[in-house]
Amino acid sequence: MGLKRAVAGRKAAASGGNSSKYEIVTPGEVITDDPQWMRGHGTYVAPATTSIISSVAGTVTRTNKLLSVRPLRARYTPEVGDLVVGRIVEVQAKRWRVDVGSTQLASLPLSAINLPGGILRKRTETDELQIRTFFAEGDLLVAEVQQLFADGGAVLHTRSLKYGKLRNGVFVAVSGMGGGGGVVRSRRQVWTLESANGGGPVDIVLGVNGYVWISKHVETPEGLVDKTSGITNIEESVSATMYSSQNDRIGPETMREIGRIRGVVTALVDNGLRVDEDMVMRGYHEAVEMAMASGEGPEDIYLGGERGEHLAAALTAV
Amino acid sequence: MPREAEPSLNEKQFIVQALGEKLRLDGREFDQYRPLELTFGDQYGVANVTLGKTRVLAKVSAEVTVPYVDRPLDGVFTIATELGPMASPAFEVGRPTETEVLLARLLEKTVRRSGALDTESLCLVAGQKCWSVRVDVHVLAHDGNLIDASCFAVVAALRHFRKPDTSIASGQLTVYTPAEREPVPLSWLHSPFCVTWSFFGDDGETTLLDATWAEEQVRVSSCTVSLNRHGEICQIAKLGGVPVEAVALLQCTAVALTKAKEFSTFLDGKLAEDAKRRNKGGFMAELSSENDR
Amino acid sequence: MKSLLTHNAGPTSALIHRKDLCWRVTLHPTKHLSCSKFGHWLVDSRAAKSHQPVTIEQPASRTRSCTTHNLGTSLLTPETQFSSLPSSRGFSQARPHHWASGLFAPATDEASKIRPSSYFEVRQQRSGPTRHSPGTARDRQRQLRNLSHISTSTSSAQTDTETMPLDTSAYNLALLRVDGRRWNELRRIHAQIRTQAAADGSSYLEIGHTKVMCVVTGPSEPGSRRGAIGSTGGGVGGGGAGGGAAQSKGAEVAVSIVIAGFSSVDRKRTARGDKRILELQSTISNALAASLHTHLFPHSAINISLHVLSQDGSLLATLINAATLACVDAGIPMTDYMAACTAGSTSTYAANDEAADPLLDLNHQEEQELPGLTVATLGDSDRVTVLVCESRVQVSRLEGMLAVGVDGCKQVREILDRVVREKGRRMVQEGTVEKGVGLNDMDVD
Amino acid sequence: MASTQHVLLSPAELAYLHAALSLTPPIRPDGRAPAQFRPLIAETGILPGTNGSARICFADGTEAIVGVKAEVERTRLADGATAGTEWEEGGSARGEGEDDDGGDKAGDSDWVGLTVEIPGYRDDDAGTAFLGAMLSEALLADGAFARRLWINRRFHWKLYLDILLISPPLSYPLPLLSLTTHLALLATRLPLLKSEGDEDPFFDDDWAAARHLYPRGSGSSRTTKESARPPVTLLVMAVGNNIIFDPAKEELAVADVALAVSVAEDTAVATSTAATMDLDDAAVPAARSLRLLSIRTIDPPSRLTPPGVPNAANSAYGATTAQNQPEARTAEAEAVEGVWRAPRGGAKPLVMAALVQKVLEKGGVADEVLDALDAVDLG
Repeated sequence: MGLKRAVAGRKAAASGGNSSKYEIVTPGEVITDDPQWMRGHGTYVAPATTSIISSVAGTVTRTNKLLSVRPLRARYTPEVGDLVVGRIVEVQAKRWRVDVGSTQLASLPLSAINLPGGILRKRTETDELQIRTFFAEGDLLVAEVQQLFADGGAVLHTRSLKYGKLRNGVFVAVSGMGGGGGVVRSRRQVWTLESANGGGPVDIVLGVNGYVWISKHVETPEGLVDKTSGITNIEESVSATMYSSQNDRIGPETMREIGRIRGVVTALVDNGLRVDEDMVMRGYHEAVEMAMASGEGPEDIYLGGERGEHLAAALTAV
Repeated sequence: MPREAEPSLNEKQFIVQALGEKLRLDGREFDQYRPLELTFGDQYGVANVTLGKTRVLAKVSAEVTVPYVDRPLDGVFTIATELGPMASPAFEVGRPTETEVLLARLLEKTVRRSGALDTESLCLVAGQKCWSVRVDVHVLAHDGNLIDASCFAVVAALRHFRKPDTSIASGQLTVYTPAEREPVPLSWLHSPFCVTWSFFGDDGETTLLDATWAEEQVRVSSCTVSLNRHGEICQIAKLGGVPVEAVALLQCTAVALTKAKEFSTFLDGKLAEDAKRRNKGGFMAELSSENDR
Repeated sequence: MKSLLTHNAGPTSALIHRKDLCWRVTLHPTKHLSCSKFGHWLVDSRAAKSHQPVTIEQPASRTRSCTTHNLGTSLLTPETQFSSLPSSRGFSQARPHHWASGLFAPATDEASKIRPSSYFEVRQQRSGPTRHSPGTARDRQRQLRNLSHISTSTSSAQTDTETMPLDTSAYNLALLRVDGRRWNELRRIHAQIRTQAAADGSSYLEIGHTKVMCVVTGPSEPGSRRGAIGSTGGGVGGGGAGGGAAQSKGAEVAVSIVIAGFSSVDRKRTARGDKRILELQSTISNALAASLHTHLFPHSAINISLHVLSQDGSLLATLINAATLACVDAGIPMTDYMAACTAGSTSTYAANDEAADPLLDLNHQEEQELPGLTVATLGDSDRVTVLVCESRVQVSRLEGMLAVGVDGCKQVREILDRVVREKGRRMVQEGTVEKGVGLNDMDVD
Repeated sequence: MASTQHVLLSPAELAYLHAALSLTPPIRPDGRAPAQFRPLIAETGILPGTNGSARICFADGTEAIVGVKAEVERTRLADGATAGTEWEEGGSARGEGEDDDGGDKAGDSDWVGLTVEIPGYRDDDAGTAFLGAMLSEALLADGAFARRLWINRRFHWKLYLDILLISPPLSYPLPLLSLTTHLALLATRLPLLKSEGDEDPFFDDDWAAARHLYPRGSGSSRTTKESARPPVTLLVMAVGNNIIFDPAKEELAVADVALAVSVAEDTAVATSTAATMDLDDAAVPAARSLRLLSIRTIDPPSRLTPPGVPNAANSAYGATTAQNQPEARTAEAEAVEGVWRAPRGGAKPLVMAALVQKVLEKGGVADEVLDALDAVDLG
């Protein structure tokens, strides 16, 4: 790769290195050339010199001795431990290829999923033959990044009760994660929202890769304890529904509230606001009031165009 | 299609390191061409060029057709290149690979667009009849530097070609067979030759001429300059690849000029030699019944 | 129901409030800009070179545009394109000429107003022995004498409403090109990034009348999504003649170019397998493969789709600049901007040698009649990634053209860089992106 | 004809969407009302090098640009010499205004060349060719359009419409392309004819004097049956008996039936007796009478989606997996609540009638679309 660039004579193009906080760096711009700094993402070192040069347009971030540039917008780069929503694109012999909006498809090995009935055993040929009963093409799942390949490809796993196939809800893809109004890593990516107008509890999954799933709340395992006797078959009955693609009965009010939340998320993105738990919550309550005020009552869940801008203005104003 | 075998990693490093120490695999100088042989077929317009192990055959043919509608006064002049599996297993008969497209475009710009052949002279009856000259380039063996070899073969074949003589009497076009009248050479304005530079090293500081196939697979970028001996550049094509200092490119064009002149004199010599071989005694030689000793 | 049509903020955008039909309508008075064809070049007397910015009010004399053939002379044949297109219309002084807002209007960027320093200062600054030496005063004199061109009546590309009519006392009308530019002036460049919400990276670039839109998707799984932009023939094979041996482990850059039928003066449909388009695609993908850090995305593909909306010369240069901008917008790491521009020379290849002077940024007419080349450099250095010259020119003249071309690339890079910075600053101010750490509070600890 | 691209949605999502859209009133994923269009930005006159151009861009980024170029072309005299002779004797000074005997001014449908360019698809791809055919069919359906291109008996305008879809198609591009074409044609202007009768045409080169292809304003001199506006093709879909306009990609993926309805507006105040169902209402002067040009069924991608597996038959659900008896196979036959099943069979005639009715009724969707398009000022 032609990494070497003649750096001689190229002063730091950033306007005289002043610290105006809106300053962004652009590709080819020398960030610093004193060797005490280490180079992070979004930068490179010209072979002949020790100067760190930015390779993307974005803002410089510093973690004690490490300098890196966060691009204004880029695709999702998976990191270990990220909670992501993905869609199965391809089924292979022992694994699934999952689209998580990254530069490559992530892979979900057959060994990394819970078998129905929660039984723990080595995967056999019959499992491979029935691989499609677990996940088939097009299925949506929520999973966690277990490890990364050398070339940046991610390996996912769903070995916990909160992961698995998604149903009873609506999917929204939000533009690239790296800043620029995408989903931001925050404390909680999955939470339950008590929706207004009788919509009942609604689960929201903010995938770090910018894929969002909004669905009707499914009873938590504790809820099931009293119905079924004994601790053992909780695992068995819960994980049984894990691979079902049959939706439960969902009332119109819940569907309306799910539609409203989806409108809030898209409005946040269209108007360049970051998408995390408290923004969505505030946005939702704001949207409910807007619907009330607009005179058409709860049915009016449209948040596109100007209404989205009003919502965003209300959120940023407060 | 079977992909051309990529050279192994250490093979690549070996070549690059050797170039670093000013050494080439076959011991040539950096600006030295492989031995270039040119033989003409017994028919007019056939040139067989061998540049080291790269072999290209160019054949010119002419026929009378109707000129293009939008240019009634111009004849038709086309260059067809065909990279078949004979050249190297990577080439497939059907889909044109990128190499083939670039070669065709380079030849087009160098010979056709630069006005080497005067197409107006090919016109017989404005708007109705004109000569359609077609050059077919067949690559017989591909050992690198196809561009220079093909361009040389095309120019040689076109200058060697003789089209049948014609005459027009009151709208009546007569085309004479070679027996009736001596075929007429094409009206040739200037002879462009391609000189291809290859660049190595991660910022293209090592430059060399006439890369072999192994060197071609290792180079980081290449630039083809076409010149004629009067010092006119017909085209330059450095299509991407690792950037090279502008000054280095200027030096390349200067050296390319000298190479083009060498090509030109070599070709003139070969043509004169072939002309002498063809008509030893002109008609008299044909009529004499004396046996050779 | 709210009123059908409310005109807000200025004449150029009308907002339609209908409960069930919400259209935001941006009105665009057509830019009437004529790049009319000229039959002949008027050579004017030489004059001293001046450096102040040139914005020229349309001179009184109306340029006779040649597309309205007077029928008396040539019998009309079906193929001769005859419609008097808006592009060739006269100047209707009636309406003030102003660029509309929205996608196709320029921010009134100062970029194209700043004129590069003159040909000679650039020469002196340049260090390096082999550079064309500035030469003696006599050479300077000869150069001055020789900068000759083109008629004074122009169809100017940039008339700002507030420009005063040109007082020729301070400014001599000689040495102008057909569209009123100096030899070293770029056309008006208008660039925007993120014009396409659906794509990873997108850009729209106008250099004079050449307008190109670029959409980048990737780096993503190669060919995974059906319906995604399949690379129609633009895929770069392994080590080809052009590019270096593109190792299979780096991302593959696939370029597909669509030239709209209406892009040039007369409509022509480019056939699918058209070799010229394939060559353009291969050039751009090899050039970008050298500047983008493809080794960071080994098993993925970057799909670049370019749409040419209108052609007025320097097509390859505009395509490269648009592709670079879109890749920056997509956040793909790269060594530096790849800026490109064209340079030409005034004398035809047969004419006497020393009368030739370099020209910067050729439009369609200059490209047709004068020898020219397209050059792309990587960042601020003199390192040339793409050099394409398709017309016959004397070897000695190449250096002048190349020098002007490389300087032009630097100016284009500045303009592109300013566009990206502006967009970035706006995004940071809007809070979509956390603020960066200032440069100088780094050496605090 | 299947819409352009195969939609990748999971059976659970499809079931949810279908359930949501079958409610009354239907709950659309983005909350729009059944007849509400997505917000879009429309501009005309964006390309100075064309006779007419337009660009429409949806909020989600789908964008289309249409350029119209006109060239004079010599008319192929199909009926040989007669035209010639007729020309001499018909040489009476024929005024500039078109006389009414439109008989000899019949246009020819190949005076209009329409090409569609979708990124990632070859232009002879089935989907692209079908889109092009539908757009040009709507344009030439009433034959009136070609008549506008008539210059004199020996020459006519050849109109090239180049339709470019910039972004990869997010939803079925037909409505977007048709609206952009409509705007471009509205913005198209042809130079003013200065020559007389059938001599070689000579035009006024002042562009400001060029006249619109579709003259604006009420007093248009065209009183014949020609429609004063170019046609518009709307995509309408139905789920159950809910009728939905301007469907997004997900909605189209669960559609039972999808129709492309081409509608044109004509100024003829007198109700034309033609059998076309134009519902002219003389009472309201401003109301426009709509003419139905064509109805095309679009094969919604929902037919290609894989069915969901009900829990009963889902072996992973702990159901007895050993023997997959025939009834397990038939289990999938009847609908299980909450499980997605691709729609089978065609559309019910009632639904079809309701679809068209909704488009054509007074103040219906077609009216609103045409009003909105009216508001776009032409450069």
